Amino acid sequence: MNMVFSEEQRLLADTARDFLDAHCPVAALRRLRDGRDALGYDPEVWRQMVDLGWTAIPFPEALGGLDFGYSGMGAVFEQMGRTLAASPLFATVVLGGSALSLGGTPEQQAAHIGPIIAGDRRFALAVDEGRRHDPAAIALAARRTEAGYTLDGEKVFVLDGHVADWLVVAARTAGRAGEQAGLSLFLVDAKTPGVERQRNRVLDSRNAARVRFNGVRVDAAALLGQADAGWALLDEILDRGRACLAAEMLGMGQWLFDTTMHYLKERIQFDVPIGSFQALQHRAAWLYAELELARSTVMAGLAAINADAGERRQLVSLAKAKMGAVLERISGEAVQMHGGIGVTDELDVGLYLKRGRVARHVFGDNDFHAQRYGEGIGLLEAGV
Amino acid sequence: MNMVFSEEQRLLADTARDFLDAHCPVAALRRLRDGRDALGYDPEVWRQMVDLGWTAIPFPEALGGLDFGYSGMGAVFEQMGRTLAASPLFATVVLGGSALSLGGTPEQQAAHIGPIIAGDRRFALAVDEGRRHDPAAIALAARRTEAGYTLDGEKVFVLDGHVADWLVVAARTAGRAGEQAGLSLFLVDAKTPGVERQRNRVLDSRNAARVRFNGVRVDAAALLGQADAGWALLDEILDRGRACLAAEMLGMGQWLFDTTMHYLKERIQFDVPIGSFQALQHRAAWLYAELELARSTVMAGLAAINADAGERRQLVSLAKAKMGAVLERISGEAVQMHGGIGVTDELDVGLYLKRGRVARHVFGDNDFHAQRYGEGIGLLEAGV
Amino acid sequence: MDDLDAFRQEVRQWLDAHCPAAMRVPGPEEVVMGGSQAVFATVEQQHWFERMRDKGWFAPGWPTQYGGGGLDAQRVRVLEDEMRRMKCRVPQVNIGIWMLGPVLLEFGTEAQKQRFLPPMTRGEQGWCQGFSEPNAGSDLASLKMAARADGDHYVVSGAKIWTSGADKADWMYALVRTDAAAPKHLGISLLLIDMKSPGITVRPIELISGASKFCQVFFDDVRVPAENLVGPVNGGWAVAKRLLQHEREAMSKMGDLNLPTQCELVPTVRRFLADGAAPGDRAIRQRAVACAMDEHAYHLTVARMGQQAKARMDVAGLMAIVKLVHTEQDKRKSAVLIDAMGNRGLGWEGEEFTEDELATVRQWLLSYTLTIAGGSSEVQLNIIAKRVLGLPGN
Amino acid sequence: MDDLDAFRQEVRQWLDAHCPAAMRVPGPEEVVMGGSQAVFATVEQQHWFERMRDKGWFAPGWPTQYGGGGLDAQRVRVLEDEMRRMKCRVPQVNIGIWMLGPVLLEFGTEAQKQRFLPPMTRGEQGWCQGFSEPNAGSDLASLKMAARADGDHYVVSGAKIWTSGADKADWMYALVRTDAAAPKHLGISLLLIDMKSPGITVRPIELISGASKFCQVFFDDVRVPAENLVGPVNGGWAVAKRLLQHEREAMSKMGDLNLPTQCELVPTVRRFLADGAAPGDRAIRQRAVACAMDEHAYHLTVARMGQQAKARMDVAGLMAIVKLVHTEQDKRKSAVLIDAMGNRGLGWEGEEFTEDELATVRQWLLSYTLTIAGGSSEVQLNIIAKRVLGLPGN
Repeated sequence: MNMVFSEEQRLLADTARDFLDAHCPVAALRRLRDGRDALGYDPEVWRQMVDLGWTAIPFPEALGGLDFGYSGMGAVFEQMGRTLAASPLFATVVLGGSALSLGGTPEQQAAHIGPIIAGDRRFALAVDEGRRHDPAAIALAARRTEAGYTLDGEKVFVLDGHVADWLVVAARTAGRAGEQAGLSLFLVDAKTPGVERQRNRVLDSRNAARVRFNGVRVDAAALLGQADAGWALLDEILDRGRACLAAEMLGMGQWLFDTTMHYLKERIQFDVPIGSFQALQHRAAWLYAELELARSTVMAGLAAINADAGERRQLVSLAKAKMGAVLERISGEAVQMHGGIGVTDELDVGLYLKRGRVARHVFGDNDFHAQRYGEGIGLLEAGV
Repeated sequence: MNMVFSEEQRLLADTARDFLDAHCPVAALRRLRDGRDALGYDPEVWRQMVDLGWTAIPFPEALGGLDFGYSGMGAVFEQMGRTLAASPLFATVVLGGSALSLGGTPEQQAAHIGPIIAGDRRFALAVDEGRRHDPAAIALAARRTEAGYTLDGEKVFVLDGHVADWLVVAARTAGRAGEQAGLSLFLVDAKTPGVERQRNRVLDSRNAARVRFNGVRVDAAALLGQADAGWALLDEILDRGRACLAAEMLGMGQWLFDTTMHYLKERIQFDVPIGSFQALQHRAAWLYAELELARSTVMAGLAAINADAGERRQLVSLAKAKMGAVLERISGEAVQMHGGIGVTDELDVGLYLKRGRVARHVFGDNDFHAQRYGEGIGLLEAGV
Repeated sequence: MDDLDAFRQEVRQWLDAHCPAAMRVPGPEEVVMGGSQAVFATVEQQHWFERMRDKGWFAPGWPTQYGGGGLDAQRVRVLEDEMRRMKCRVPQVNIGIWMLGPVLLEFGTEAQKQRFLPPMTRGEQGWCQGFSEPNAGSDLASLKMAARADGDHYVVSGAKIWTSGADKADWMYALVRTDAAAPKHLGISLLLIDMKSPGITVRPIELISGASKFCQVFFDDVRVPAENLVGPVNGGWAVAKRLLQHEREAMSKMGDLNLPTQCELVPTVRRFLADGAAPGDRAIRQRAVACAMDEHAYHLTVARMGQQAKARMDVAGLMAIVKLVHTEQDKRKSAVLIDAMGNRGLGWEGEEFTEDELATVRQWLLSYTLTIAGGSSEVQLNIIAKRVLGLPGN
Repeated sequence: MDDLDAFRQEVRQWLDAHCPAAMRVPGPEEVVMGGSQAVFATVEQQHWFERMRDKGWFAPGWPTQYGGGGLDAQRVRVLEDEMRRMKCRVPQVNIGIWMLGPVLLEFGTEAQKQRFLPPMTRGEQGWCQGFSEPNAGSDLASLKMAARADGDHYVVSGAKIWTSGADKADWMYALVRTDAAAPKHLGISLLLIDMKSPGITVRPIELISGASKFCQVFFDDVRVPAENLVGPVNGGWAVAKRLLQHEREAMSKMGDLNLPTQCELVPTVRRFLADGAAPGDRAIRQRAVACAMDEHAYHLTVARMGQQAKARMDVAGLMAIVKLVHTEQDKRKSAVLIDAMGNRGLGWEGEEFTEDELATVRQWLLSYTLTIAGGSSEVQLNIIAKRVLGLPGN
């Protein structure tokens, strides 16, 4: 499992860092938030990301991509985490793009991947229906009709759901909620009658929407992958998302850590820098150790995207859980070590705390992934 | 819930402290250990404890006791914890005595409580059969015969099991392992044919035995309390034991804490007392806070022995779990803060670590009691 | 029946007759902040405020000549006990009375007492405390706000931060630097500043949890009469230390505010987890049980502290851990709640989320503030290590 | 094929021909401790020892004149890589070679090299390290063991502690105080002491986990020839620092000992929990999962360190956390195992318990030692804070 960036990936990361520092610093997110921007991202910045080739990174060359894989994608997401950059890259390229490249027919791929790479079409993945992530619990019904399928049900916390042109919808075509079998994925044009979307105002000032499907009719060609056997496909798409979220969280954790270390060296109390207090030093040293441990899991998780499913599941869950736990700890310590200023909206630390909470939740929080990992090593029985 | 010792209880504690310092210091346990003493306690010291009236503390005056209750008993056990005093007080008076005073017929009480108070008869309570504490799982069978009952099965980790004159045996007379219903308690003379006892050499150098019951016949008068309905009685006996164990652990925790604070002030490294290092100071301050929190739960647990069963269960489980967790933490920190000397057999700290591990285990460890508490507040479903 | 018992009877009867029933149960209303901008949420709140004021019981232990109740220490204790027993709400929050007043009585000139105490006991003047500065947090004595003597005035320049309620207060008692050349503890004075003085700008601080009562206050050549200086010039540090000794008392009064418990952990977790189980819920339930046990231990400890105090046992050690334990537990508890809520705990505003859900999210964010404000956890740990455990300084 | 590749081929063939199959798998046998008291558990172990010795590969990089292999650094690396790849066990443990030898080569006189190096490379002399003292733990430089000059001898008095293997060693390299008046770092010298000298008493230390390899060594006017001093008089601190730089390397060799993994967490927990469930088992399983994840992250990090080193990236930061993380994780892991075992984890000796169970209990107790020995966790944290994070001294 290679956990060191290649020369190529390092170059990608450096470029991303320079670009984001210049064009998408934390102040950009603040502007989107304070202006209650309807889109939730800056289309100008998005266009530039497309021009930099980020939308092409994970796709095979045959589909017009750069074939840089998920370690390359992770390199970019880590940098996006550093500046809390908001963009459609995650929902459109990682989620929508993976759904198509892993499950799409040649026709579906031909129709959509070009526009995705060109930055002309946005996607969203509609999975969760309940309070916490639980793909097996999907109940949204897709009933077979003569012309295709009719979708009825509701999805919550759909990232970019309100701006997406197309939705990838995980639906139940057989079995009962709680079963892995019986799921199918569908490609649904967001303008289809019966699709109702409502953006939520959430903690990280980004995009999440409730999406209702009221008798939404799609034709048979909307099916992505095999009917009733969508679980493995969904699981693989989600793992790509989870790995990229972990990479983003790594960037956030590193920023919080660096910023806090800087503050410890600069802030004077009792005539000395507070970083000279041994109690803070030991806590800082532990944060460093934990962050390095988490970094290893994130790098391994990204590298495991192309491994066999069993290994991929373990390493991705390890990365998401470990990075989530470490980010929670670092966020808390960053706030506490900054003292009073740390809890003001003026300091950026709070924005990382909030985005961190959302990123930890999406596609399974620490508890979800510890459970999944524990089942994988046979220490926990399956189920909730 | 009174959590402050009365004048009377404080006097009891002071007397106990003076007596134990003089006659039963940690060195006494060391002697029993290194001499591989067969009895596991010093009969001379035990005789003196009897003379001090400790065996009479919890019994009502009508039964010849002092009626000082369990707060009084706790005051003594806290002091015994301070010096790791080994004696039959726990198994004989707290467990055997409670079985008789709560469940015994007047005849049974008349036959046994006098000798117990006089220090002439030792008891043991035989409960556990498996790896971890689980009274509902009792499987040892007591079959009804014409003359009484026949006991078949095996008990493990029976405290004082190999020295006891009488055994209180929790057995199944109905139902299946895992059910609370169907349990009964029996008073069994340890010399009854078919009783086989084997002392184990355990971590804390005290007494624990495996006891086998091979077709052990007892008459009907051996039944303690009601047949098949022994659960509530057993539960109450166990809670008394748990509360006293928590008190003993409190004394151990306080000794470890005091000893470690003393060391922090005395031990010089880098030309200053190590207690001046802020990282250790903060950890010490947390230990203090945790120990005080645990002290409150222990005092409340002792006071709750006579409360209604629901409140008693919650407060006793809270005390055993919280004190167990705090003792684990303090033991670890005491070793670590003592550095190299802390891991030598020469220093007493290691003896507290070992006894602490056993005391945490007996009659339910932290996990058992967190589960029991969680069921009590309706956050965890019953079961394992 | 001795005098004190008779007084207790009298207090009971008076409270029973004058404290409205609605003021004897936890209520959702905001507490009345005493001062010219006091707002009453209900008529009962206003009645209770006025009756206590007219009785002189806003400051029951102060001399009657300053509008106090003129009670001796024993009687003040009886009154407080009875109010607590009957669960009467504190009629107003006023740090002027709770913190500044006792210091004025001890260090103030007669003219200062005459001028400042009566408006407090009438609940007409609200006070704020100007201690912390942007570069003087835990290290309070490093404060820099300058007060330069200019004839019979001081000219004050600088800034204060974390001033609770500065936007509503009529006056501020502030620590200022009157001698920049002296060692840091020896150049500080306590000055009373009219918040309407020209040159003062108040800016509320927005926290990560949203709007707050905390403010930043800027002083741009603000002229303050020299007669407003309390205690000796450059002797303000001793006065401030005295004043902070009353903080604990004030805190305990805040504890008697009879507010509804902010968030009941167990029923809240149960409610959030009721809608079907998701993978990992079990672990969340176990963390919630751990939090519930910790909280239980905390409440028992507070009760034990009361019992020990009653038995005249030392409670200094327990007092020293209360704030630390409470706020750190609160942070852990809030985190468990947020975990239990899943995406219901990620809302910021809007109709998607219930008020309850949004409040819990804000409460979670606020929990990060509580381990910092009012003496950070690190300061608490230092105090325990040194004053309670007697560990050597470093 | 260049020279190095040719050498690699040669090494492979030689190892293949000379390293017994039994020495290429983890074995239950104790490792051979080089020295006059070396014990071989199996004939294969002895063969492997003798063949490596005769090849000069106990110290492959040392000059052949001292019995070394005479290989350059690249070739030494190739040999080590190949041994690791083929899982050949380290043929002996010898801190004389691993730690003292390089320092003798650098600082020693020619006579010292002639005298001490060849017996090491022949595996005939075992060494122990006399650094720590009862009152000099983390603060090593405060050591007090005195070496008083007396003609062409030093007379050594004092005590060393935590001396691993002192009861089996032939020689000790010891830090001694040769100038009591100088500042503490400037009065220390490095002295080589024959353990058979009159006046030396060795007492093994019993740990909470039972018997140990650690000893306390007492020196009662022990006469040591002055020619056994390494480096300048009173210049021992610099020599010792140099020597400790080799400790990491030695530690990594210990890592290559190819011992059976001490305790596999997951199968062990599964085995202990297999016999029916008890209340609370679920919580233990979850803690075991958390430990397994932490351990997984640790192993990935060690692997990443290797990858980064290969890519010529900086690994100083990762090196600094390895010991801390590994030993602290081990302590938590052992605690979970003990919890899982219930009363099966409370045994000390005797037939009631299986060997496996007793070993796990001892291992749990030993885990407390590992966060202290070889640089306590606190020392590791200080080092990370200062050297890696660059936080200011206090």
